[in-house]
Amino acid sequence: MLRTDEIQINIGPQHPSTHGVFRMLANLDGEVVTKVESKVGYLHRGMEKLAESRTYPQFIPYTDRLDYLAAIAANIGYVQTVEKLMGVEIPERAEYLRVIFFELQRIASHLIAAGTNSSDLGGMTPFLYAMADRERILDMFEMTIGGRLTVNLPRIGGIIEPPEEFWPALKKFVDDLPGMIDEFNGIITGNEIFQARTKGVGVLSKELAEGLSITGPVLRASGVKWDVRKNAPYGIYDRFDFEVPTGENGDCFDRFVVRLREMEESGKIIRQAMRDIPEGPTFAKVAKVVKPPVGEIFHRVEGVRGEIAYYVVSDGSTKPYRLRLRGGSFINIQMLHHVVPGWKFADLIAILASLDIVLPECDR
Amino acid sequence: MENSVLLKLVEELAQKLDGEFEASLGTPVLKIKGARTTEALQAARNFSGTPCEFLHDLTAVDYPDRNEIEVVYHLTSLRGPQMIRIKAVVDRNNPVIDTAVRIWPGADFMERECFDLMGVKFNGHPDLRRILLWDDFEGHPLRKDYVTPSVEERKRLRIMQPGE
Amino acid sequence: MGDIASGLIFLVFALLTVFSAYLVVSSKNIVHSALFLALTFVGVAALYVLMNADFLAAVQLLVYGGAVAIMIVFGVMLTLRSGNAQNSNLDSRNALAGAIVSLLTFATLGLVVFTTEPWRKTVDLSATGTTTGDISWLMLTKYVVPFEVAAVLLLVAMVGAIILAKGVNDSK
Amino acid sequence: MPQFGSDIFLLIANWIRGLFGANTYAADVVMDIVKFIMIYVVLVLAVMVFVMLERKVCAWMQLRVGPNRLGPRGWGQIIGDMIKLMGKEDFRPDNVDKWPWALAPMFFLGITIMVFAVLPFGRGMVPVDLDLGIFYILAISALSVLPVVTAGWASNNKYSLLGGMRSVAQMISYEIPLVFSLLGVVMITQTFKTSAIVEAQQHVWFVLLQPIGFVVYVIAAMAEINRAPFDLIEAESEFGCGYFTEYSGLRFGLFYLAEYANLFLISAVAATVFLGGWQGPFLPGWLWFAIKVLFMVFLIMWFRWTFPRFRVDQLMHFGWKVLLPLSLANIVLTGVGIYVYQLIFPGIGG
Repeated sequence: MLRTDEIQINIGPQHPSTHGVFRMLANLDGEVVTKVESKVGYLHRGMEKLAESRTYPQFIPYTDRLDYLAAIAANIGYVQTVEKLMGVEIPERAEYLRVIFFELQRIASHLIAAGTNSSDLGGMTPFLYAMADRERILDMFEMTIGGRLTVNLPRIGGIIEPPEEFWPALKKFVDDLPGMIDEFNGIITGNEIFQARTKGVGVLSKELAEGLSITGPVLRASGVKWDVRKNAPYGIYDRFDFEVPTGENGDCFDRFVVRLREMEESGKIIRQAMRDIPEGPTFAKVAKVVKPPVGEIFHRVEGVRGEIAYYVVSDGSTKPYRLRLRGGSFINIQMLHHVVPGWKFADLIAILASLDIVLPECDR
Repeated sequence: MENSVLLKLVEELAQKLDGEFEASLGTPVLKIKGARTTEALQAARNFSGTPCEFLHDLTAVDYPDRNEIEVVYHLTSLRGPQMIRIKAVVDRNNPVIDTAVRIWPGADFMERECFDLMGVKFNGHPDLRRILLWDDFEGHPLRKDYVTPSVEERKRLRIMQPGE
Repeated sequence: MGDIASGLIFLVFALLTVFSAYLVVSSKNIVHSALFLALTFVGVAALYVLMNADFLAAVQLLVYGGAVAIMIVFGVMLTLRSGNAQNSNLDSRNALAGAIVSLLTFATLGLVVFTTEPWRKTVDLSATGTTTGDISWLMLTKYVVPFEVAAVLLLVAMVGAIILAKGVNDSK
Repeated sequence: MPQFGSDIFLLIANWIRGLFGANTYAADVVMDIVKFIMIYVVLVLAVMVFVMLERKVCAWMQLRVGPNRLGPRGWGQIIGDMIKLMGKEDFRPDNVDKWPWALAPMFFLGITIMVFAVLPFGRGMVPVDLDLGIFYILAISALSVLPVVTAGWASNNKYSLLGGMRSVAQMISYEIPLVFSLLGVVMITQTFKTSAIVEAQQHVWFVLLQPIGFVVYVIAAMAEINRAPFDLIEAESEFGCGYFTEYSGLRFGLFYLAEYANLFLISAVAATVFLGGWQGPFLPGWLWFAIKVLFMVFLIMWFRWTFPRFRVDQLMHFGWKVLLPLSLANIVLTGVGIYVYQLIFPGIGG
């Protein structure tokens, strides 16, 4: 066997396929990755520290900036945490609206995930398709609150009521959604090259996924049927009928397919929510100054990239004593160290793409 | 109800490890000495009937008035909705605790973050370095007595020192 | 006028070939040597064209320019330790011996060429009217045995190369 | 008889030759220069159109509008792109190997341009009608690996080096099926001469006689010029820009030009060898040629904007285990076919 030298190559922090300022230090033996070390923290803003000097409502906009592709997921997670700590019940309509917006955001984010997954593998066109489809969701957000990316919809005690024209747009979108997913299945999922690039690549076993505390679609792709919405419901998720899609092999292809199927399920949830949504107010009566009692709360929601959990320690003042954010990306990244060695350099990109991390959420 | 079983299990565990037990908003909370962490985690992982085998979150809270740092473990399960919170109390001046990496490889990053921001040292961690902040950062920002540098100071910090 | 022009072109390519051949041995950077070697091959191909050996020229480009030179360049580039490319060509202390060997080789070749009668042998077989046709005709009739022997030899060499690269133990 | 309109370029050529009267040598020299300039002009114009076409085709595939600001329907963008490339700073990083780095793009383009000399652009419009036409194309394009690997190495950048390494593996591997795929046509026509191959397709295009050869050729040629889905050499999601990561300004422009010139080249060879070259009814030959080239260019762009990228080992497997056996089988089939044909129609062919 010919002996060869390894080269160490820096991928990022500015690199087309790291989706932000993520840096990997990969050792390559020819094309084979022998070791990879991920370096995060380029986008660390000290959110947890910032929270300690902000009042509870003031922190809501910060959660937008946590995961810029799924702002509402982090928003809703946060306001639900504070509400649970304060013991506030919000009106039915607000709960339904939260579910609708949460699932819309999930679809929007998974569209980006699917698109960038494809573009990282060299297929640019599906990415643009995804963007065009996502545009419709962003338009709906814009109708409601004016923002598109960092939307900041929910408040402690309720959510903004969307305008009249939101509902026909939503209905049309949900009706078109299966068509969009079919289109995706046609252009990417069914593509021979895409399958060759992703099937059997970067297999994350069930045991390893559990040991690594991985959550979200990545966990489900490894065959664990676990979804907080289903198994430990929060809000009104126990009222909806939906499937938890899981993969079998835990490879990149499964991770991709699980996301596509989650979009379908989200569409189902939205349809049910649209059917059942009652009329009424969307805000509960909450004191102007939010002052939760002394105590601690750990609340998790099924975020887009993994479970988003907030651990809030309150000392009875208007500001949290300690606020801990647990995002999916930061913990899911650890998978790279365990899975990537032995795969080709191009597979590293494929695995990273299938992991679908968002750096602000990772670095916080 | 499953939750009552869990509460009882945690209460028993608390007695075994001379820890305190309480239920905060329905979540069983176990407060123990830092030295007994590994035992507690292993026991919680192997609760019969309601094992909490999934390390959901690992963080720390600083209590300067008590001169304590609490390392907080949130354990959940992928089989059911159970969740427990284990708080390991360590001395604030010398926060040392055993690592959980041997039980959950996924504790790696969370412990590094905890070390980085709170200054808790994890015994036996394979690679305990700063993760979010840069290597020669001084102090641990999430501690309550950390003084945020002034804008001028931060500007100075931003300039790369020669040899970096 | 045409003779002058072709003479000039010959001169240009001959000089290019000789000069780049000189640089192959004199360059301090071994990668540059390898690149000049590629240039030498191309120059030789151009000389073949001027001798109306167009098929040979194309083969020279395809085999030497397109394959051999690249293998050499590639091998040199990749086996080179980074950082010392500027001074990587070993300064041989055996320049004299090298010169003698080269001269002897040159003399031998010259002897062979000039003692073969007639030394400018032209094939007048012209079964097809083109050089390619002639060569293929000769290869598949008169020289079919050497042709096949060469093919077998290349096959053996290829198998050997694969075994060398893969390692004997691995293949078992 | 040459008709006005269909053979306008031949008329011009004859007119130029006529200016020199009996002095055929001077006429030859002048005509060679004119041909060279014409190749260059056609090439640059074609590349400009292709660049624009690529942007338009990709926009069309991706439900976008594409460039639409400069000039009518955005076609002024052609000029804008060029001015932008020329106006950029020619930035040379420290620690590059200066001469190889600087010369690589020029050689890359030069090699590509050389190949155009043997392409029949229309009836009687072969700049140099070599006996060895096809073989010459293959021989010269074999050289184009060298500038790529030189550029990759001389840039002194790991991304570039990895790109260069891949280029060698890829281009050499796919050259073999590329050569063999053209061999079927050569066997049928019994000549390497491009003009003769076009003449032979007067009644039936070789794409019908050599469907396997055509498919293998298109795939191998796309790999040979590093177009997606075989653009591993410059896989931007992996290596930034591969071997030309460190180039900017006009040097980058040369690579860019060469890349599209290569696209033109493989489309032109495909049109010549498989699609009947300039043969076609009603329209002048050079126009037919242009249409066929554009069709091939469009086809290849279509592939680029719909397929993801291969992985390096899959690429190798595909080349060696699928394309090579296919092209070899094609040669055997062609041989058998010719033999059977001669049994049925004795006396035809040689």
